Amino acid sequence: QGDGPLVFAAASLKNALDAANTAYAASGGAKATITYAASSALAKQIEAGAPADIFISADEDWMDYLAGKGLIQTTTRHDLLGNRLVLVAAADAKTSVEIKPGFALDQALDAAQKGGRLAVGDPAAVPAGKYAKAALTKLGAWDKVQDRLAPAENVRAALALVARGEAPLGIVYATDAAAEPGVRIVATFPADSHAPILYPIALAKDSVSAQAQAFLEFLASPKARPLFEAQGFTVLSAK
Amino acid sequence: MIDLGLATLGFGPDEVAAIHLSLKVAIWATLAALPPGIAVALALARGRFWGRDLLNGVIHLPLILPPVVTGYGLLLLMGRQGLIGKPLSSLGIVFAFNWTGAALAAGVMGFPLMVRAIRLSIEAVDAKLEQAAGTLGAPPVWVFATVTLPLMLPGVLAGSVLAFAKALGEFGATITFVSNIPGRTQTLSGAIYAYTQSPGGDAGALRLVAVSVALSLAALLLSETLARSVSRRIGGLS
Amino acid sequence: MIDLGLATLGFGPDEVAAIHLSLKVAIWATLAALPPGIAVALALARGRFWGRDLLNGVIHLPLILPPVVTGYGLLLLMGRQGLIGKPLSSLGIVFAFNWTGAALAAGVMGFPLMVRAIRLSIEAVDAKLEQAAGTLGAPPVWVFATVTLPLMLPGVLAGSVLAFAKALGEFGATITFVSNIPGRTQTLSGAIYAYTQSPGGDAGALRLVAVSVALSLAALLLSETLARSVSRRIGGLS
Amino acid sequence: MAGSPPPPPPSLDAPSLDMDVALRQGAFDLEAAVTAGPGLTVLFGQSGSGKSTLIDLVAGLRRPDRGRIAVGGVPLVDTASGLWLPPHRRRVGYVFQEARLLPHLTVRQNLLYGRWFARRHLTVEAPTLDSVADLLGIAPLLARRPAGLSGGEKARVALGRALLAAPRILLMDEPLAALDESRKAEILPYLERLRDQVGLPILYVTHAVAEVARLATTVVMLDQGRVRAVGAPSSLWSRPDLMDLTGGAEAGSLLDAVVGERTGDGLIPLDTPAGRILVPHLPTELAPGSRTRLRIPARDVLLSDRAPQGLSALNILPGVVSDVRLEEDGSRVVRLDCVGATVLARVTGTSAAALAIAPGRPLWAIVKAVALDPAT
Amino acid sequence: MAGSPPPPPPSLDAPSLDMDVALRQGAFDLEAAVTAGPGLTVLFGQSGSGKSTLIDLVAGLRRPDRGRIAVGGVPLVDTASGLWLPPHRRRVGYVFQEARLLPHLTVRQNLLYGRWFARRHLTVEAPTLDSVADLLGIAPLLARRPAGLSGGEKARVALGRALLAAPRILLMDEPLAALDESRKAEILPYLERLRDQVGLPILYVTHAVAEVARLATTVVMLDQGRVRAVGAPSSLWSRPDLMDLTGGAEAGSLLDAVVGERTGDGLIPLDTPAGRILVPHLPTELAPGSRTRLRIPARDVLLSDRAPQGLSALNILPGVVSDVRLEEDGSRVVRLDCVGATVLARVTGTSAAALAIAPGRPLWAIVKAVALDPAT
Ligand SMILES: Nc1ncnc2c1ncn2[C@@H]1O[C@H](COP(=O)(O)OP(=O)(O)OP(=O)(O)O)[C@@H](O)[C@H]1O
Ligand SMILES: Nc1ncnc2c1ncn2[C@@H]1O[C@H](COP(=O)(O)OP(=O)(O)OP(=O)(O)O)[C@@H](O)[C@H]1O
Ligand code: MOO
Ligand SMILES: [Mg+2]
Ligand SMILES: [Mg+2]
Repeated sequence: QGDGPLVFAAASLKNALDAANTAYAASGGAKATITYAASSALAKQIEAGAPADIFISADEDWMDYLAGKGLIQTTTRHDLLGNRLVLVAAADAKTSVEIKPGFALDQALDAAQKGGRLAVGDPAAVPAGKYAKAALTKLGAWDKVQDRLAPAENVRAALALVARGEAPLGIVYATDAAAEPGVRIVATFPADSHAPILYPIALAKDSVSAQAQAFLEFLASPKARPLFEAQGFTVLSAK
Repeated sequence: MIDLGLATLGFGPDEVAAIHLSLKVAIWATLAALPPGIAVALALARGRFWGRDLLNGVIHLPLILPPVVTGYGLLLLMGRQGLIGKPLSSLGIVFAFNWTGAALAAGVMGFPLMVRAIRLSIEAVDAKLEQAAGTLGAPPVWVFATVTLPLMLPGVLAGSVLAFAKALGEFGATITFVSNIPGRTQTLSGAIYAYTQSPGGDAGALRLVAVSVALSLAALLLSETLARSVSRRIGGLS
Repeated sequence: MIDLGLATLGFGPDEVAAIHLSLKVAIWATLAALPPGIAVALALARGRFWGRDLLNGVIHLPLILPPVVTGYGLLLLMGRQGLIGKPLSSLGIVFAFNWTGAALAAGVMGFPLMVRAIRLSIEAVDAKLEQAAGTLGAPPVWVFATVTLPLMLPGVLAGSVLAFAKALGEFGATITFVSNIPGRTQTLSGAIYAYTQSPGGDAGALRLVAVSVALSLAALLLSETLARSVSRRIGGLS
Repeated sequence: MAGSPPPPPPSLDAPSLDMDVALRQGAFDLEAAVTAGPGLTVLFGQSGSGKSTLIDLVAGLRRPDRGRIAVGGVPLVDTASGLWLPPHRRRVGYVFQEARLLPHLTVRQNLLYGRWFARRHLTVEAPTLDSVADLLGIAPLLARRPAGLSGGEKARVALGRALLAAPRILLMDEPLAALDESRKAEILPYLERLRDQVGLPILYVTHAVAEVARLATTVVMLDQGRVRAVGAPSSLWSRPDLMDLTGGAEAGSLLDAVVGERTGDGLIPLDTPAGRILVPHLPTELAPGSRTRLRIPARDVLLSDRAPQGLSALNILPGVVSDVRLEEDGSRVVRLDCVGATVLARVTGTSAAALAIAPGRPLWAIVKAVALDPAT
Repeated sequence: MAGSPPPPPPSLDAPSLDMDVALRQGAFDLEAAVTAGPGLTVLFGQSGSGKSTLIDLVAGLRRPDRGRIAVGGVPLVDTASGLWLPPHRRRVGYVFQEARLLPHLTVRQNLLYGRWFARRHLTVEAPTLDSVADLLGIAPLLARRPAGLSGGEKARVALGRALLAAPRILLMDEPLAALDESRKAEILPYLERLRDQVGLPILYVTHAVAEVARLATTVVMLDQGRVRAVGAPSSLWSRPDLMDLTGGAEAGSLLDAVVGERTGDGLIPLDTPAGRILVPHLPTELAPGSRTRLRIPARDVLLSDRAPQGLSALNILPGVVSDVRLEEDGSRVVRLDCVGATVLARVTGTSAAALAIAPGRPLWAIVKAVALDPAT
């Protein structure tokens, strides 16, 4: 794949990064090779010596994990993108919920479907699930729904549960909700209800590609910004 | 379900639940897959019908496809709004977010393995023996039950072990179909997966892996013992 | 690798690469697993040695464990820094983040399926025929090659098909072991997975699923045809 | 059917087997019309002549390309009308050429396998497990499994299994080939009883002329898939044109006989068309008045030009030479008409010359009494 | 070994088979010491007496619990020293009781299977594929696979396969049981030639007395896993204590004979201890001067109190009664000493009384020439 950099990126970035990569190539850069997988898998692979030049994680934890092992160039680390957490329902559902402290999410679930469940990324494993848990806890709704979760392997699976009507409501990223015609955004979580949703980026310690730094800079450049925004991301580090 | 006394071994309540659930799911998945598994194996081994190759292809799908895709497929077919799931759920049979769904997913994933093993055994049964039983007045169903089935037992055992092991290991399709609800649909594999996804979860994962391996080994040993006693009989040293 | 002319069918270059790679990986995984698969099946079916049950348990591990765990296991063992991977890589044999690693992962995942099928067939071979060949002067290795092997062909075929299909479908262990690097380690399943992870990727996933199914069906049909010609011979209608 | 003239029904009863079939398998082409009365019909012919194939057709294990088969008036298959009775509804007791025992069942279970389906057809005379096991000498094997049995033991279990299934017809493919003489001697009377008293029609394959002589009501001679001849053994074994099948060295005559009352010195007279013949013993089942058959091998008959004196042979039959045939080996097969029945004698060229044997010459046939034992 | 007295070596040559083994399988207990010279050794005994087991031991397909086996001086197994030659290095040609053909190979490939390993041992006289296929009548089957063959066809292919493997010893377990008479008549002379000209030691299981008479150099009588008797057939078949095994009805005498020059009228004289006996033909392989054996069934012998006249029988042997035994059925088996050799005759009670048969009485035994044909 040419001499472009090898990028390890969280799977949820696929659409946006593919677009950015194409633009980068069009602007004369050596096209990057981008590997999408779960942040956890990518981090462990880098630990095991994967020849990645750039790592983009879906949360801070796995970046911290590698930083702790000295496997990234900490000076290059910065938060590239931000995301929002939203509550979604099936596109044809009439549910309406207002997110505010103490809101009765359990009743909303029951109203939509008796005993219905809340689809989320697995709070024990998936970043989106962790954010959802934090937000619901902050808003005082966690206790009401923690027994009524449908923890999925990843955000996309949670989204599918909602789109297929298995779960009446779900908590996913704004970016995922925007691209799925089967769901409708019911409400957006206040930004202060959870830790900022960040996608940190950094060069790997053993990065060899001369193009890595250039690609990293391109992603943070204004040229890439609209491509990310088109997918619903908040661009945090545009210079 | 029997209490394995795991709580006293330092396993958390969710872990204990996951272990019990895994056993329940694996046993039911295996048992439930057995009758259709035998029927399909029989059809593939002996039948000469239109659509045989299609059937063969379809049952291999769970093997060919990434488990996540199979999980989506189950969601589409057997989910609350699914083609088959909808009528079934009006009958009160609900797979969604239920251990039965986990068993279904595990059964489907193990199905091609089970069918192959059984089919191989059926093909090794000497049709001349079945003919002999027929001339003695036994109608085909009886011949099947008293001759074919006992003689294909090695394959049935092997297929069951494969399906059981696969049911313990399966998680991609399960988590996609019925999610990973602790105490309800979270099997051992789901719990292990959750551990592997959080930094520092390795020790927990390893502990559960050990349980999973122990369960499978027990099943393996049991099946080997059964198979040996069967073959000793047929082999002659009466 | 032959050019399937896929680019003209509207597949992107990474997709074409994934399809080619999947075929390469699946074929190599199957071929490479065959000799050890036959050896292990033979040992399990016929051998009476210490550690037989242990061996049996170990080869079933990839089935029992969540694929991710198997992938981690491979990473630990066969990775660049791994117990076995390190000495091997100093010999120039590198699995990590290489298509060979994908083949290794696929081979390992398919191994229990292959061994079971072959073992079942070996157990169905009539030892009296091997004895007869022995009295005609054929030493054991020759008897194996000219009697046992041909007679267990159905199992070898079935095992190969299972391993091939599994290799096409495997992704959990592969992605964990060698990641999902387009053009390098990204197989069809990895590409499908990546699609399912991106909003709006369903259409792309579906397209690749179709390719995957088509490839497996072709392999299935081929194996069925071979098996039929084998059994027709033995069955008599010469 | 072409090539096989319809044989005369060998009995006055309704035929118990009536088949007219054609089947092609590989290069082998079977085209046979067989009508056999009740009693035991031997299929006789060289290896590969189609005997097992024919039996398989009756059992329903092979399908004819065309033709029909009926047993005791019940049609089993008729390709013209598309009739096909599956094997398990034909009630045949099939003793296969290879034993085909069920390997996962004990000998007892093998023997009783057909019993459940036969339960509605069991009569008081139906053989029991114990009686069959005793007859066949397999009582000590009942708890064993087939894999460890000797060849002859397997053959006996297979035989017992068929007998216990209360069949409507017995199909036996060389059932005694693996057995020793003493075992055969025990089983043969039992088969005769099945044939005569139980009236079970039996289709029986054998290469042993002794079994033909002892058992056959009718013989069907098969030759390369075609029926060469059908008839009572006594008529076929005296036909010179069939000697390639009946076996030159084995040539002999078969005489129908009626059993008489035992005489004072313990001999039993048999009334044959050729005269009264005394034999020392008979199977116990043969009561006075019953019909049996004697086989007299041509080589066991002495010819004399005078009524002999002081000889241990008791049976001396006067007759007239009707035919002399020169054999390849130089010996002569002499056909002697003894009051309507035919007795064959084989003599050397030297003897033929010394006795001036020629058609029309009156001679005495001397047969040792014991040579006539129908048990042979 | 207990229960089996060591038999005298039946020939002056070094024994070609020397075994002394014990083996227990299930309830069956084999304990046998057999020393057999070159030539053909028949294992004779009832079903289940251990014949196949014994052959398996020689082939190396079963292991004795203890004992040793040597063929032609080469030890094959010796449990005392731990010696064990695996089957493929024993160079046996084994014709199994069931054919055991390799189902995935054609008939030709089956026949040639052992050829590669035999290549170093092939002599110019070694049979070729073509010669064996012709002998056995399986040439038209060469391209077929075993599954479609008839029972007798399978048996013949199995026989051919063993013959083509250039074995050092032939082990044949009822090789002709499934064959018709004419086929047997073609194969028997071939086996004789192997025995006499090629000098191949043969261990041969059969239930057919005719095959024993024709082929056996030595007979080993097995009875429930023990050797009851060993010896030349002529001696065993005249021993009254063995009649339960040799078969009452089949009792007869076996005479050793030397072939003489064909006489003018085409008869061949055989010189036996009992006198000169004329037979019409012999297997072509038997040249003047060669040794053979005649079997005279007791029931084929007539006794006369005077030298007979005008009879077709050519062979009249004078003798003296040495023993009369009353059989269960009332007949008498008369032992006649004819110049040192023994001839058995079976006569009815009536005849015995009429001829006043008692030890010491001189009588004439009348045997039809053709009854002496060694081919029977
Ligand atoms: N594995 C076994 N377990 C128990 N008994 C056995 C086993 N194998 C053989 N036998 C017994 O040993 C005896 C001898 O068997 P073998 O096959 O040698 O008999 P055989 O003389 O060849 O008889 P046949 O003439 O019927 O073939 C039989 O009674 C048989 O049942
Ligand atoms: N499936 C087949 N394909 C081709 N030829 C076959 C098939 N089955 C049987 N035959 C041939 O048909 C002929 C008749 O076979 P069959 O078994 O009826 O013979 P048989 O008279 O029973 O002989 P035997 O006395 O040797 O058992 C044989 O020559 C055999 O080779
Ligand atoms: O088919 Mo998997 O990758 O073992 O869950
Ligand atoms: Mg046959
Ligand atoms: Mg035997």
